[in-house]
Amino acid sequence: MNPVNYLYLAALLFTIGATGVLIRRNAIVVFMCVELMLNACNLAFVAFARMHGNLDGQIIAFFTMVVAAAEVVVGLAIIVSVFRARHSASVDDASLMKL
Amino acid sequence: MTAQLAAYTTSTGEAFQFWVLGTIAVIGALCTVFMKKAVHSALCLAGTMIVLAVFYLANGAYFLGIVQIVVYTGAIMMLFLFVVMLVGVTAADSLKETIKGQRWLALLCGLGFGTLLIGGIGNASLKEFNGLGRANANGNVEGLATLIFTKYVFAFELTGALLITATVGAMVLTHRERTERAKTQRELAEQRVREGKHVPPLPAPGVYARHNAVDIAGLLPDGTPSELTVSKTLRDRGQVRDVSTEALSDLKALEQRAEDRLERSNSGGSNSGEASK
Amino acid sequence: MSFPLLTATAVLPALGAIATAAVPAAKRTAAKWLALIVSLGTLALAVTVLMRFDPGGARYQLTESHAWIPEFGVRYELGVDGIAVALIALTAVLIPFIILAGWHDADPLETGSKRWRPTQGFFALILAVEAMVIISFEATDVFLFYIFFEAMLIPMYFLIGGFGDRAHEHGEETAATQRSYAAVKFLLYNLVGGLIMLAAVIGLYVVAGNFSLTEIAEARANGSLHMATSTERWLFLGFFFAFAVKAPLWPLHTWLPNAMGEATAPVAVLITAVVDKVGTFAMLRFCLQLFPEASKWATPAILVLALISIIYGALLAVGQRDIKRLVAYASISHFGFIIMGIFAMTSQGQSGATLYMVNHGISTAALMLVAGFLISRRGSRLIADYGGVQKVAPVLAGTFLIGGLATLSLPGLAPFVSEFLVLVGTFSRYPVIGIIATLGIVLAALYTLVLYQRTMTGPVKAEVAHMPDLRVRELVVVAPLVVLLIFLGVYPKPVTDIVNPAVKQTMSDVHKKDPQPEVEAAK
Amino acid sequence: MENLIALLVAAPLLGAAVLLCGGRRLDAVGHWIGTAFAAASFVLGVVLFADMLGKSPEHRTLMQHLFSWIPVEGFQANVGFQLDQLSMTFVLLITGVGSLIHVYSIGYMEHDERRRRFFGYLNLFLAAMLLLVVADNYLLLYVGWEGVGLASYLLIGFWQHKPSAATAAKKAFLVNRVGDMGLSIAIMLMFTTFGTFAFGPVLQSTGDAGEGKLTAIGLMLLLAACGKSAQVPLQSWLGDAMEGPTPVSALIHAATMVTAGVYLIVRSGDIFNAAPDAQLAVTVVGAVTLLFGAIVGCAKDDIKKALAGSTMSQIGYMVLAAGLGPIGYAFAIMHLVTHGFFKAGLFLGAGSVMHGMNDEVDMRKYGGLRKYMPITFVTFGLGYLAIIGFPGLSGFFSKDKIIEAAFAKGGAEGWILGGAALLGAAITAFYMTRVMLMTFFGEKRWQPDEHGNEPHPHESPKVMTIPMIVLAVGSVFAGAFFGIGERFVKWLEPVTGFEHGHPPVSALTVTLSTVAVMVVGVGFAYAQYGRRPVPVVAPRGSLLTRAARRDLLQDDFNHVVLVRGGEHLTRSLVYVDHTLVDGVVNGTAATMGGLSGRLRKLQNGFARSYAVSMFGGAAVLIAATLLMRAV
Repeated sequence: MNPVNYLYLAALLFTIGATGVLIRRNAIVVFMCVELMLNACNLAFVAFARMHGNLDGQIIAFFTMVVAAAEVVVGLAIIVSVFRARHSASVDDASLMKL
Repeated sequence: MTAQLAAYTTSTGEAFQFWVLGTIAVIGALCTVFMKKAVHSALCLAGTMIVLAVFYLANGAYFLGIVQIVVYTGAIMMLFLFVVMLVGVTAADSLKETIKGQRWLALLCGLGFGTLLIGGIGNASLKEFNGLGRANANGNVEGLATLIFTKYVFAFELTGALLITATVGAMVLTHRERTERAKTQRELAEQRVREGKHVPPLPAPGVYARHNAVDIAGLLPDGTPSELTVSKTLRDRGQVRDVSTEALSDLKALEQRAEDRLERSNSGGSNSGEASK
Repeated sequence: MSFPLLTATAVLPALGAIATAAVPAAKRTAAKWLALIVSLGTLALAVTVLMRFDPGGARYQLTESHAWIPEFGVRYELGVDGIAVALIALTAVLIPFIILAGWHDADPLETGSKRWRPTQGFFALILAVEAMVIISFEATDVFLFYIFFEAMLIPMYFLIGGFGDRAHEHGEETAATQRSYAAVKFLLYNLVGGLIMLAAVIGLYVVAGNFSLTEIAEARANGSLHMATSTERWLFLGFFFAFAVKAPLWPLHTWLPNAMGEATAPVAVLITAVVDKVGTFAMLRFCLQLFPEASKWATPAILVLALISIIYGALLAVGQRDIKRLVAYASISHFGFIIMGIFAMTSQGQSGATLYMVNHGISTAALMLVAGFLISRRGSRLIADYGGVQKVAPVLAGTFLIGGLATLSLPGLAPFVSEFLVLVGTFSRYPVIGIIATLGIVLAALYTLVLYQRTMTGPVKAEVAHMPDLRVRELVVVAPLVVLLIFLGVYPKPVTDIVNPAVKQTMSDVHKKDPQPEVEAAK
Repeated sequence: MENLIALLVAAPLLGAAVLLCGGRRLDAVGHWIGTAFAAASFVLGVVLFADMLGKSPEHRTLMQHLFSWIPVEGFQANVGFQLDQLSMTFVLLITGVGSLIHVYSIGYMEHDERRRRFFGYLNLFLAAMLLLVVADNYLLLYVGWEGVGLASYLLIGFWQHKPSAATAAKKAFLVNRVGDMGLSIAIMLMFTTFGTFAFGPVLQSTGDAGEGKLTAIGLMLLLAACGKSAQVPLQSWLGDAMEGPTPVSALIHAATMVTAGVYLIVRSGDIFNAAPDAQLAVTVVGAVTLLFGAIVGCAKDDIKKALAGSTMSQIGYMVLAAGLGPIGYAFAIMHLVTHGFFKAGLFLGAGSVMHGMNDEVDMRKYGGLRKYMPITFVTFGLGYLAIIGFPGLSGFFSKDKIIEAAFAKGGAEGWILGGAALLGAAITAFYMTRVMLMTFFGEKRWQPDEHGNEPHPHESPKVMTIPMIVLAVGSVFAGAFFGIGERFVKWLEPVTGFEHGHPPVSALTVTLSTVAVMVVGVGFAYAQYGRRPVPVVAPRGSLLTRAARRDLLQDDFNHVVLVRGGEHLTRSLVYVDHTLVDGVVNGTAATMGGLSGRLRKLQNGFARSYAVSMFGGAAVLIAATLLMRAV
């Protein structure tokens, strides 16, 4: 097997995650899909690290994880406070930008 | 020679592992997207992440593999579950699309994007895999540490700041300052009286002694179920068990039985009467 | 490195604007005095520029040059020629009068009005405009010029949209609607022009490789920078369009009557006497210098448009019922003269056009400011609401008449000199256009005298019967302008001496010579 | 000596400045200040005249260069003065008659609260008029030219609370502006032809220029003269200008300003001499106007308007003479001067009559006034005799020479022009006799007005009668003084040149026929107005009379074609500007608005929709990148 397959898998997972973001209305699930996309990227980075034979890819993946963790914390906090204010976790309900 | 080979192909074991676990990962991802309940999605995602952790290990990223399990599957996914519990089940869980054409556009874009991405990877000349043999020579963790504390030290420091900020941010966002005294039971009761609705406590669920479960709506005198008697979460989840028809048929059966019994006694009586006659 | 005089002239009002805006709301009067003092300081600096400028010296003097955005060859380059000096002086002279005339224009309204009028803001914005106009006159870097040419729109937008006349004949609601309409129209017209110019500026950079007016003009002159004919024409049109909107040239003029009608009289003066001059000035400085061949190519069309402006503006002025709009249309007519003079490509035409810019500034200021004083007394801009003012307020009527006579170019007052020069300059090359343009002087007499007759003469209307005559502050504004009008009408030599060398340069830029008189040509 | 010329102009200018800026505190003495400055100017004029007489005729021209006015590359305009015999004549006429009228005005305007301002304007007029005649180039002349227009505007509209006065003032200025347009085009033509517009260089190099150019210049100068001197077709303002106070009519609209056109033509004589077509046009305009004005003068019942018609007609004579070339220039100016005396006298007389008649101007409400105001009657009568050309009085000498010169033009032209001039003389006699008879003879016809105030005709105060007497003396003797021995012709000859005309009939015949037609005219008038009572209400009259009352319908033509047409034009242009020019822009804006209204629907506010577009955009980007790499 060629390690390139990891990249294909990463692409597939990324696309699935992106589609999920578009389809789901529950903000928490949308968030999970975003996490899925991030993970797919991480897989790609790790595969690239292997390809290039150095650890920079892994470092990037590591940083991605850190940032993702921070993002999740803040994002979930936002979801919670939005839920408290509007009693809904649907992304469609937050459509005040609509004219 | 072997190193060279390792660059192009992997061991059969790894190939086997890839195909099996890869399938699981894709299924997990699909389930994440298409599972109706957020809890299920979360669990599927956790599964996918564990699979990814294994792949990291297989790719020589030992540190990341462990971190993936500890941080992602362990911490982050648990956070998700907590929030899911906090928020509860809402109508947003429904997979029914409300925006016209959104689903088809999304699928079309997804399909196109995926095709392009995969096509792009296929087109790229990604033949040479150097392998991490040399990079991991001093141990993966040490290698990473060297990089983090030298080349990426600024980024690393920045992530520290980022995390602190995120923590503080999360606290600020979720913390709710009580600006007024909480209402006492008495005040709440008085408010209810003033507003003139539901002066008594909400009606209890359950019908008769046989069905006092919380997910069974109480019946109004005409036999229709009253939504008020069931908690909102259950209602949103659609987990209200409507027992109105069942209850009516039960009632009928009960009456029938009673009649039967009476009749039996009657008939028994008559029988006996007859018999006695 | 000598003292950066030009920078100082522009920076002083800019700093003054900030300082004025920072004065606390309670000290309204202090802000006014501060603005006045700053504008007088700027005038002093402008006079210094005038003194230091040597008409016989180099083309651009008092130059300053610093790298600004080296990646794109953008430099902070300042320098003045005679034309710029004259216009800087005009600006610096007019602003104190504008401030003084608008002394009470931004005072808070009586209680009960919903309109909010930040007094400090009004004066700060005027100073900001002054700073930007002055630096536009000074910039010899195309990019630098462009930035301030456009940035001027921001304070002007707020001045037009934010501060209308105290009273309005259609009530406050309508006034606010019309004001914001006028402000938006002003902004949109000028923005469109500016964006097209931006495209041309970028195009110029692509062709020439830098933004320096002096370098490009020199390269053009000695042939080291070749431009394809079509390229040059497109770039010229891009620049000219923006300037024609600002000037304004028919048919791009319709924003001016709205803006001048809705703004207070001092702001209207600021628009037409100061800001619009940047447009005509830029035609002279940028269009002719950078694109001499294209300028000559476009001359017939531009002259026809200018001619239409002259006649059309005058005819429309005759048909107006609103004093300020009338003055606005008269200005359109006068801008037609200025543009005609520039593109007649004769020494007389261009000297006349430059002189016209200065004189028109002064004469319109005199007429418009007096009109503003009149309007503030009665609370209406409609000509029909007045009558017999002469009897009640003779000094006001007298100064109004002098302003009007200047507008119709009465000999002895400054605009006559410039108008005649423009006409002679045009006539000597394009006799037919010159003769038709002469019709403009008859029409000018018509609209001015009709305005004067309807407002000032006849039986005294009841509403104006108790109108007070000019107050001391108003007299201080008008009297110097009248004196200037008469002085420059009798002795324009100080201005022409400064302007002539610059015009000579411009004429040589476009490789044009004055037509010879027939008698000498025969010899 | 030269430096006095500037003072000549400066004195009244200073007076005007003092009076107009001085404010109310000068109200009490304003009229004396104004008169003093006018008189000072006259004294200066006399001093200069005396000096001039002391020199030989060829060296009498004084030049003064003051400063460079408009120095521009290739265009040099100077402020400089030129005082020669022609200018000198005008200077004396202007300052002399002007000073007299200042004196007269002291009495006439006594009860006007704005008298100071009136004198300021009069001073301004004197300054502008003097500038006009002493300028040494056409551009400076133009300054004076418009300056007198301004003064005339201010003075016609002096009683501007009367709408009719304000309208008349505006009309005068506008019609004059049309003429001014001619002058400015003429100056531009001179500039392109000669490269200069100073009198000296232009007039000396007429030989080098083409005749076409010179004809064009001449016609433009004629247009200018028509405007200022109220010649057909720009005569319409003069009648209305009588709205101004009577001293103004006397000074500006009879004696001085309206003759500026004649000055211009005579001054530019060299140009006209070289352009016979332009000359012919001048004579035609003069002949037409002299008849036109005379006919109008016959029909007017307003004493001032009748005199205005007469002024038009008399200036027609001067223009006619000026168009005849060197045989006529001197006579044009001579008639101008004598006319200045008698017409000013007539106007002052009319003013005196009005003064005594509560400002009534309708002659049908006069009658028999000779008993009430004898001095006015006598002075007016002498002026009357002068204007109709009664032998021995000044009009006789000047007008007769013009008629003679017209015949001397030769050929059919000469007969036509001479005939017209002769006919004009007859009509002049008719209408002036009419004025005389209606005003001073017959029965009194005035009645109390609607307020019950009956006029009490009385003689005017001395301050008014003395100027009238002086002018009357001038009207009687000036002609004889100038005419006998060709004194005036010799005086002007160095400037204007002179040729003796040779009329096809003898001079005596012309003179006799002039006297004869004059007698006929007087006879007709006597038959109509002297032998039977004059009706108080004007009879309907013949078609010609009615047309003449309305200035031969010229005003109606102007009204319909220019005023109405202009109003329609401006109104439709306002409409066009609003709907078409603005409409195109607003239409573009509306289209953009509609378009963005459609596009706005895409912004539905759902984050997921936006995410789709982002995602789609990303896909497109990848596609583009791949494509670029593939290419």
